[in-house]
Amino acid sequence: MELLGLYYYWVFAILLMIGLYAVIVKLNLIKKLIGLSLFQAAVFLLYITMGKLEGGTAPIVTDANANGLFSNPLPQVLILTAIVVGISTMALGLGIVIRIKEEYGTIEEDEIQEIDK
Amino acid sequence: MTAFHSHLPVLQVIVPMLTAPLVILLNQKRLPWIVATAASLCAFAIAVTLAMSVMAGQTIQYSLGAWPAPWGIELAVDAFSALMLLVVTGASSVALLAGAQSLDKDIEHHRQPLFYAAWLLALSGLAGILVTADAFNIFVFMEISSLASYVLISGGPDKRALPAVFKYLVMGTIGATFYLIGVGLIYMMTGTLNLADMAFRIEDVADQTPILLAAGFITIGLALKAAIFPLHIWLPNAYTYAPNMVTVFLAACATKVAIYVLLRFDFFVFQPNLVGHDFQFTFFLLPLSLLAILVGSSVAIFEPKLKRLMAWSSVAQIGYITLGASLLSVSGTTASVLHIFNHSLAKGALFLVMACLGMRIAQLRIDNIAGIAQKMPWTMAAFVLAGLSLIGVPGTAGFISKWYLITASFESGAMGIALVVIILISSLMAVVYIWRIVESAYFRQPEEDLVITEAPIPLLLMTWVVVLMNVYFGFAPGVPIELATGAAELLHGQTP
Amino acid sequence: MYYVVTFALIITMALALTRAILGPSVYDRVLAVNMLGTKTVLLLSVIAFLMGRPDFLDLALAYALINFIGVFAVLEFFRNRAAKQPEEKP
Amino acid sequence: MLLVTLAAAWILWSGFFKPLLLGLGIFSCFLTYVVVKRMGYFNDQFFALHFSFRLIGFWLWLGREVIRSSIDVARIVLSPSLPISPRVIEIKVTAQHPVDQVILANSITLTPGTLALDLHNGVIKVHALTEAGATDLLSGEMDKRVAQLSKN
Amino acid sequence: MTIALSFLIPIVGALLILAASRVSDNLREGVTLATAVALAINVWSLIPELMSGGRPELQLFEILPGIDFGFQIEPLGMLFAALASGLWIVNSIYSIGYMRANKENKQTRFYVFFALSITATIGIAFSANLFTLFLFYEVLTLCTYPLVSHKGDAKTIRSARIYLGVLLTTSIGLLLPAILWTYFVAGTGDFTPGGILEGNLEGPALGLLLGLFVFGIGKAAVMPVHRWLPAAMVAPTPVSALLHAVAVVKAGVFTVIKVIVYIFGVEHLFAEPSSGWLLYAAAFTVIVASIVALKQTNIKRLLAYSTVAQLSYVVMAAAILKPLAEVGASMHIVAHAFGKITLFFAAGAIYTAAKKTEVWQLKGIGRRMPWTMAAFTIGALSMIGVPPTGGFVSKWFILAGAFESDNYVAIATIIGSTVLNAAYFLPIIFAVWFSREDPEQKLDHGEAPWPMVTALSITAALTIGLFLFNAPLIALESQIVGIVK
Amino acid sequence: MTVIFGFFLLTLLLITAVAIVQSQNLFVSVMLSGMFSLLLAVNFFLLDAADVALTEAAVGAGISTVLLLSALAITAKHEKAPSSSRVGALIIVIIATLVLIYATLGNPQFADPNAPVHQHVAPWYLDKTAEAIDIPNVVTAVLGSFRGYDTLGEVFVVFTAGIGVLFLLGTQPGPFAQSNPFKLTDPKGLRHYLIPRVVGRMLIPFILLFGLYVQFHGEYGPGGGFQAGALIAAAIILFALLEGENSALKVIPRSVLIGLIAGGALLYGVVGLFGIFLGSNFLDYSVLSSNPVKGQQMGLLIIEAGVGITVTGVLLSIFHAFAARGKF
Amino acid sequence: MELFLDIASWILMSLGGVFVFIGGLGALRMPDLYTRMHAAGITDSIAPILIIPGLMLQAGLTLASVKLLAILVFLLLTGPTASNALASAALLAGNRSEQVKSTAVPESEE
Repeated sequence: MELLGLYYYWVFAILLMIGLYAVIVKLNLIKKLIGLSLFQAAVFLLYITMGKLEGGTAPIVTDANANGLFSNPLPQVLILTAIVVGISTMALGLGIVIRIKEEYGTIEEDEIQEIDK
Repeated sequence: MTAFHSHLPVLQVIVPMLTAPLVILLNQKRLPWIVATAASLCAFAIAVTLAMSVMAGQTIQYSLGAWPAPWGIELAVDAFSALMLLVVTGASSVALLAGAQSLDKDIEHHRQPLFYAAWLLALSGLAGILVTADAFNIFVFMEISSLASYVLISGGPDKRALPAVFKYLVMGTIGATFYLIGVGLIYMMTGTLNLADMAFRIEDVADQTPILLAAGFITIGLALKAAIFPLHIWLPNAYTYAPNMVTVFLAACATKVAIYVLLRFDFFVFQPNLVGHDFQFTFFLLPLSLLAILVGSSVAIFEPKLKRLMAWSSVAQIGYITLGASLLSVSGTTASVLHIFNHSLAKGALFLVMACLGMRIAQLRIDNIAGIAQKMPWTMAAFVLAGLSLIGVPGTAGFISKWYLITASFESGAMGIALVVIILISSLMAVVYIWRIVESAYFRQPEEDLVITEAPIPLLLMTWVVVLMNVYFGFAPGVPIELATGAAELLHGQTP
Repeated sequence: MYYVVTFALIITMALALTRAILGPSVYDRVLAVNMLGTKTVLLLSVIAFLMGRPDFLDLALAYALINFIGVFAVLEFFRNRAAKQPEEKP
Repeated sequence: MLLVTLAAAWILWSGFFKPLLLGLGIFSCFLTYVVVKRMGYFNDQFFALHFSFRLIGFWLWLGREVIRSSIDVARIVLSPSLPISPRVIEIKVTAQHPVDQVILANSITLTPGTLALDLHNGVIKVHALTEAGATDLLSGEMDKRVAQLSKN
Repeated sequence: MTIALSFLIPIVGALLILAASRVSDNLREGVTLATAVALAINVWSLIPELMSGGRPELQLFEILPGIDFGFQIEPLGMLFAALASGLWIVNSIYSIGYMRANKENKQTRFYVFFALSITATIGIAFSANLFTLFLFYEVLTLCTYPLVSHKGDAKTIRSARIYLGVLLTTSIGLLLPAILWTYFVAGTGDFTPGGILEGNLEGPALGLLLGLFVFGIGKAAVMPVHRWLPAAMVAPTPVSALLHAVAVVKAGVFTVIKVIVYIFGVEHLFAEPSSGWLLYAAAFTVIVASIVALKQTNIKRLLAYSTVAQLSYVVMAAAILKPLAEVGASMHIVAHAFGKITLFFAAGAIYTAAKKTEVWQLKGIGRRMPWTMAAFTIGALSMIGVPPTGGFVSKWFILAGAFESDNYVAIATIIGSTVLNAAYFLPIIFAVWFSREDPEQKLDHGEAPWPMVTALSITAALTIGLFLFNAPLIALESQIVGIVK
Repeated sequence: MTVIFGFFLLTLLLITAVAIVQSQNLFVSVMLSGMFSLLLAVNFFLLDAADVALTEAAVGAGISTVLLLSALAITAKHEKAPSSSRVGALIIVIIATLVLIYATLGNPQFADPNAPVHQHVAPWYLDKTAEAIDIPNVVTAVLGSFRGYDTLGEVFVVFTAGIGVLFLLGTQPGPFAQSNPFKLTDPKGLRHYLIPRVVGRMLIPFILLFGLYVQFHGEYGPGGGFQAGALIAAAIILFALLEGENSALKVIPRSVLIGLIAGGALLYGVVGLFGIFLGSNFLDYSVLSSNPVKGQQMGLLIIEAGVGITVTGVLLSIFHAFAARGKF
Repeated sequence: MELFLDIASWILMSLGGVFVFIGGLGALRMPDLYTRMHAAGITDSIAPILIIPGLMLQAGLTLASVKLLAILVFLLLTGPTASNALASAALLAGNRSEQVKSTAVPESEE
């Protein structure tokens, strides 16, 4: 159980680094953005994991589950916001990528640098 | 304190914020600008009022939704944030007042409502970071300001603005996400998001690996946002290709706000609680600051593009700010905070001059401005004065902070002498790169006859206002010094 | 008992994922994604019962709707691409 | 008609009968109605809901078909040799109304072993996994039943 | 009030010059002269108060705790200010002639920056503390750059860059740290009689600080930071006069003296062995610069190296650290100012009238330009230190100081340099008056334009006057000595 | 037991992530990231985060796939062969991963009730929600009221992204739209496809209604303004796919969209300001009604509506802006 | 009665699970796109038909049942539609992409 719990955090770590790797290494701008969203997803996982409570359930109090054990609502709230931030960033990033394509005719970073020289 | 006064912290943020949706609904030619400027000035007035209250000895707190502190979000304005608010709102107001024509040139008319809305959002985002006392709320407003900044920068006339802003976006997002991870880890260990509460509760769990990790993440993330060497690579291009007025605004405050958060976290939350935390300052931040200063200045010396030159100079100047902080003394931090203020003045003025030049010259390169001082005497005179301030010549604001920085270096013992030497060397480098421009503008013959005139009056006027502020604060730096000292004492946990 | 279904679903999801990764054509991947989406809807329904919160079926409903839209977006995308490369008709 | 369906859907989803929520429900239904009207739902003949008891009968029949062919396909999948003989056939649709045509096509797809590839001008192109499935379909049983649906 | 006026007059003058240039050149130059005269009267009017022991001051504001922006007049500063403001009149007269005769362009810029340079000089002279002094020191550097680079061609700009580079580098790299150090150890930078470092800084550190100051004050041109001075020779002659006689180098040595007297404190420094190197450095500079001067053929370069030598003379005098020597040092500022300005005026006159710049071209020119060359002779004699010139008086005092302290190095240097001075000036004088003109050259020039001749005559007269009527000056300088004691 | 499911799902998640990064075909990456989002959402659901799961599904699998695809349609489908300098980055990343994994050993035990997270502020929220706001969904209560300021910020983040994309791509068609032959020949979406069209049309009203349902039941179950906005926008995007860009714009014109964007954000802000005008603090809803609890509920309802309106407007605007650049 | 319903629902759900698995397996084993779609079709049609009623039996006559029914209807409506959309897209690109080339779709098609 304990190890399984840790596994969540490990997945966070690995995902984070996979995302970061994609952002650093990939030259394609859209791929970078996808990597970025993986990167952010890792953080979502971190927060939600820490909010889980043994035996708890989703923090929506109805008559059926009034035993009083609920997972922590706060990280969930934070992550709702973070998801929205993520998609906003992605949308803006894509907008920029489209403009880059229009101006440069490519979305590969090295080719863009070549053109800018 | 009247009832209205008590709402000022939140009004500081929401006045520009709620004006933004209104702005995009406006279609008349000048109206978006007028409304945006009015909102910005209003924010500035609020910032001044807040600063006065803070100087009168109050720390202003405000609970949003009337929920008490660690549960609800709390706003708090102290000396540090008051000073930063002045910088941010001031920079925005100046740039807007000065920038109508310059922005007309860069941004098509039908896109202007959106642009000014983004401007106001950037402003409110930065202000939001400064007033809040909640770690997660900082993230939210950081993102508002960042996204808005991306929009603003992407309005640049050169197509190279786009890759630049993309790079900024990627790095900025990584920075913000790192910060978010750090906050999450701290929350995991302390169960709170309120900064003051956090500083208090972190003591029990200090030195456990997650907290150390959190410190690392937060520091790196914010360093990315603040363009601290060697994480500065997004900055030069972003500043270079942004519309001139945007550069004025952002150069004066965007990275500084990230530094603000960094200092807050490091001194407030980590420093008192983490063993060996001060080592990290000495072993990482200090050498990096020095490198930033030297590398930034050296690159600036050889850079032919004016705005890029200024941007590299900013990298160096950020080095000064972090250098002050890394000395870990009250006087060092004072110097650091003070330099935030003074560098904003100097760099703001310089970028305003760039905007003036940009109104008349297509490509801002050193060779292109040969002999321009004859045609634009006022502009170049402003440049000279602002440049002196950047160098740190006595009688200008830039001197004051360098003075404090050097004093602080001396205090730090034997190493201090070496620091002073480096500071002075880099000042000399600043002389060189400023001088190259002055020389070209004043003492070289234009290649062909320049048919240009002086910059538009409002722009020039605001440029001179800022330049004169440089001089004014060079002779009467009482207010910023008081606030900066207050901030430093606060950060070091000494109640003034 | 829910566990059996859940496991069956998860394993099928893994199979779908394998198909998505193997390809070979993009259409195979779309197929896999679509399959995975359907399985997710079912999985969510089952888990809702498993966790004793049947009121969370809203989620499954939302998924069903969204998954559908996603596939249409893909179709539109292909149709476009096909149109973008005008072929010479024999 | 649509409004009634929507209202029913709302109440069944919501399950709350507080006045506020009911009010919001009515508001939502009308909002949806307005948007849908703007989308031109009532301008052409595509959108037609007709219920009949035959539909239920059809569904039951269809369900049986689905189960039967599912087992067939499952057997194929599980057999080591994969005894498939895929082919493409075309069926002419008897029903005229587009909705009915679509129902037929979807029913074909829904039945494992057959897959409607294309519906154009009343002709459905079908991909069948096995010979048996193809002949089954060509017998026209399904087509007949669908055609009967709209015959009132 | 008078102090404030000392700044307002030249600044307003600069603006008026700018305005007047739109109207006519004559008006512009009229304004220049009027400003110069007004300033001189204003500055001189302070002398009586000073002589009676008053120390007028003007505190403007406090920038940082312990750092003020303010002025205080004491005898040494007064001497310098009076000198500069007085010579500005003469120099203006000369400039008018020079600029017109040589048809220089950008004359307005020239006059404006000249006025600003004077402002800065007055600021240096009157400053009450190191901070204010540094401020005006830098302003002076920057204001003179446009003057030095007046011609604007590539070569000039290169030389001007050296000028600026050396001065700024030394001031920011060495002087500023020295000032900061001072503030840091003493908590203040106010010029205080008897110095402020006593009890605050002892031992080798004191010598180090002295080094930072002396080399940081690049304007004093102690070797090896003298490079800017020959480089600045590309400037028009009135500017050279300004550099060498009126403002820049004088500001350098003035600052050195002032720092030694009012920051270190003569006695504190005298008691500290580690500061002895200064004397040797200065002596070295005197000798070496004189030898270099000996080899120069260009008149202005020769004069430039002569200046380097003479400046170190002053520094050395100050470094003797005896009251009489301090009087001699300040006296030598004046004497050298008069003498050197005369020499430069003469050189400029020769250039204007005959377009000659080299020493060997001067054979027999005394017959065509008797006034000019007479003045030149007087100036040269003053450099050597021959009576009846001002140079003799100052050397006398310095020598007296040296004997007082039994400083044989200083004595030897003075004697040696006198010989060297004679060695490079006397042949010129001889050639000018007694050689025959080169017959191959077609010569038809006479004297330079009258404003130039007038100006150089005045300064020559002053050089002699300094020998004859030096009592008031010595009285003024004794005030410094009084403070020293 | 759910943890074991979690284990499998997380493993799938990791495999998907690696596949996303490895794939050279951008389209495949996009499809896989859609799957990734679904898997992630299921994981969230297993971790009791129903609201988050709904949002992740609506955003990750729905909206972001659509956006990525429309961007792909304009830009490129394949990425170029990767650069050579990958090994260094890989090593760094692996080291960093190991460091992170090592650091997790100090984390509080998974789902431990004694962990600090569950001790300090969380119980207060659970108690206080029942007492002061009296709605079942604590997440909504925290989101809308206790940390309503964050949510205001979130709305403005969306708002910023919306105006950002509009600013970048404008309302005028870009250069590619003209050069794109497809745009001119067939602006009508999936008209020729009878089956999708008929089924789609049948579903759209229900999707819309479901969106509104999610909107207004945010206080009772998972959901709220953001999810609702995403769903409603998805419904209209579906319509646009089926009937073509222009038909969708006829239904909700651009001017209306701008109005929605601004109006929703303003609505939120104005509710907050009412707190000030009525003598309390910003975003204090309890003063909206004589009964503080009723006031809170009213405030939540209105701000959720504001969120929903803005999100719908922004997402649609972004979609249209992308689509106008090249036919999607 | 309880027990009977339980057993019925367990049976339905288990069967559903089995079919789901078989479908997944088929999707992996089948040789080309179209045949794979048949296999996937199992999971799209028979699996919901079995599993969701199984759940409905568990839920009894509650709102949850209604929602389940709605889900079922949606799935049955959208599943084939999506398959069809995919198939026609593949068909559109059919004779261009080597990978999609089916054993059964003739070359001349389109």
